[in-house]
Amino acid sequence: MIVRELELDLDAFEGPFDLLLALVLKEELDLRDVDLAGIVIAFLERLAEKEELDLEACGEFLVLIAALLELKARALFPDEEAELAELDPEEAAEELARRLAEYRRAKEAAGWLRDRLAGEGDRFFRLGPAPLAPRVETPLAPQDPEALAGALRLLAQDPPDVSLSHMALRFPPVSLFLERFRGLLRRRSRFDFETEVAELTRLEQASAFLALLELRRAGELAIEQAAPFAPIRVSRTQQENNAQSERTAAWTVRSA
Amino acid sequence: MDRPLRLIPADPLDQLARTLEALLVVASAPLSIEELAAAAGDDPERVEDALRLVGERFAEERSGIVLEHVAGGWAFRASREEAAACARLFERPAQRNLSQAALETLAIVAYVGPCSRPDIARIRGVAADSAVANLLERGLIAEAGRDTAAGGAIRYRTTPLFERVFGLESLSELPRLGDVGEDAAGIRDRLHAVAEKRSA
Amino acid sequence: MDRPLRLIPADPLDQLARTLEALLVVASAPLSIEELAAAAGDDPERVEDALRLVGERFAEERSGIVLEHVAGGWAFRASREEAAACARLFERPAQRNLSQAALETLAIVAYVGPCSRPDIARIRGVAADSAVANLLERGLIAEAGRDTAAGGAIRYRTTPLFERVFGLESLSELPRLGDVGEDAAGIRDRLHAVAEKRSA
Repeated sequence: MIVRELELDLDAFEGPFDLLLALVLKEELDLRDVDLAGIVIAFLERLAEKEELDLEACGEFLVLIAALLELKARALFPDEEAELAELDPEEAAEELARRLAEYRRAKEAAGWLRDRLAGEGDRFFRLGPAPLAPRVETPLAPQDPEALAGALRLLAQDPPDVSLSHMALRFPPVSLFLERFRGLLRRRSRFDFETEVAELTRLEQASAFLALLELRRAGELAIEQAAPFAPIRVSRTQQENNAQSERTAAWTVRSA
Repeated sequence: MDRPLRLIPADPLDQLARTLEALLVVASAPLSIEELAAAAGDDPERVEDALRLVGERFAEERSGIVLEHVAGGWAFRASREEAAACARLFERPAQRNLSQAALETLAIVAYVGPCSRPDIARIRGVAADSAVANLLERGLIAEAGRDTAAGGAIRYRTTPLFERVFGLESLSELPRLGDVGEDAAGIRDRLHAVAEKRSA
Repeated sequence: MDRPLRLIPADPLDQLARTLEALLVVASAPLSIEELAAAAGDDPERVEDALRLVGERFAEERSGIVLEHVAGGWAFRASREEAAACARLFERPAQRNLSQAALETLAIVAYVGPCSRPDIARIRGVAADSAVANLLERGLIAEAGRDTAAGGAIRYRTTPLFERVFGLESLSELPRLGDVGEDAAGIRDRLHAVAEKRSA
């Protein structure tokens, strides 16, 4: 499944995800008008059509949707900017912009390679040695034992303490939150989503939100929200009250 | 042939072309002009002239064998017309089913130059471990020492096989992409504009 | 050519000969008539006829490439006249150096003592399969029994050839690594500790 080819049918936009991304980046589409939850639901529906959990697509999707969420949050919640990132806003904007640009460039390059491969697929050449080529052993030049010591010292070198803030975005698995929410609903009939995820990082919150949508899709819980941006209340569904422990969503098993 | 006025030693180019054919048919990777010249015991300029003769003999639509300039050297391959027959007998060289993740990883290594898994993950935003393992196994990337600055993470570069599979004469043939700097500056300006609107 | 009585489709033999050339130039082992016929999608008798055409084109004194019939079937080789040039190609100066992966693997096996592939991979943070295969083939390491721990993976040790290549009388002459560990056990513990931190 290719995430950027995901077909979307939203109020503000109709077409592939890729195009939406391009329009947002070109500022021809205001993110504040785009229903990001609709994108998540479209993705989950596509995911559910598959027999197996496509982890690669999930990872790619999470990165893109997290970037969009962040952009949208910046546009919507001016006063919460300081909370949105530990970095100062200048740095955060810089970092985010650089990351989005770099990722887009990598995608562009990958697209070029894909097309090239398709065009060059009919060039066959020999991969191994020629069948009747002379076989000559090329002896190794004398080596310096210090090279061994150097290689080993490098292996014994302590890795530096790297701040994770500019390392790879790390997404906790959705399955973690599936289990956590199931556990919560076993103990309590309802909970408040915001309260439960308040302590988490934004990326964890994104995963938690995906888990929430997945559980609702599977009918394991119900979601209520009084108004846009009002707290999301999560509760057990009736069927879940009846047969709480019998269900094992295939999705969880596969994603474990 | 009679060439009474020729002052250059009488070794005809034809003979050199034959030598090159022999070298190319036994080599297991593309050979550079210098490698061909050293093995043939002739000078690079004459090798270039003789390669032209070989190229005329082994051209698409003229022969089942085709001479191509690829991965910084010269090599024989099957003509494109015979791809269907070749596909029945041989694996397509290392290129089947490259996933989107693998292609992106390959693109990053090709464009950025030697880089480590953390470098790749930083750009892609997701771990690159399985894509890197897959590309290593296919021989499209190879280890290129360790990054002494970043705690000795292994760095990777693309291989000559990568250039060969993608039909590139060299990495410089990769197209220039939109400038990251420009892109990033544009996006940053937009973010700032949003911030200003809010504080206004 | 006029073949009014032939019932087989009128695919000219020349075209088939080209297909065979393509198949033979891609193959890394001799191809039998049956293999060629299956790949070309033609019948063995016609393949034999077409091979005769290929053989005429690629014959001694006519081309640097020669079609040869050997035990396993048919293959291209370099012409005898060009044997000297081919030998020069393959006997390029033996200044072959070890790759970083090979050097690290060798350093681990030499300093830590017999280790298995999983051991080496854990310490390096990356699979060592091709480096181990390469060192085995060069005779720089050899099998040294199996790991007594679960799984019983094959362990490897350095060879006398390793000592010769590195100019050592014995392993005790390896440069001291006091900063890493006093002895093999100390070095091993240190390497494992770092590897764990790196993967954290």
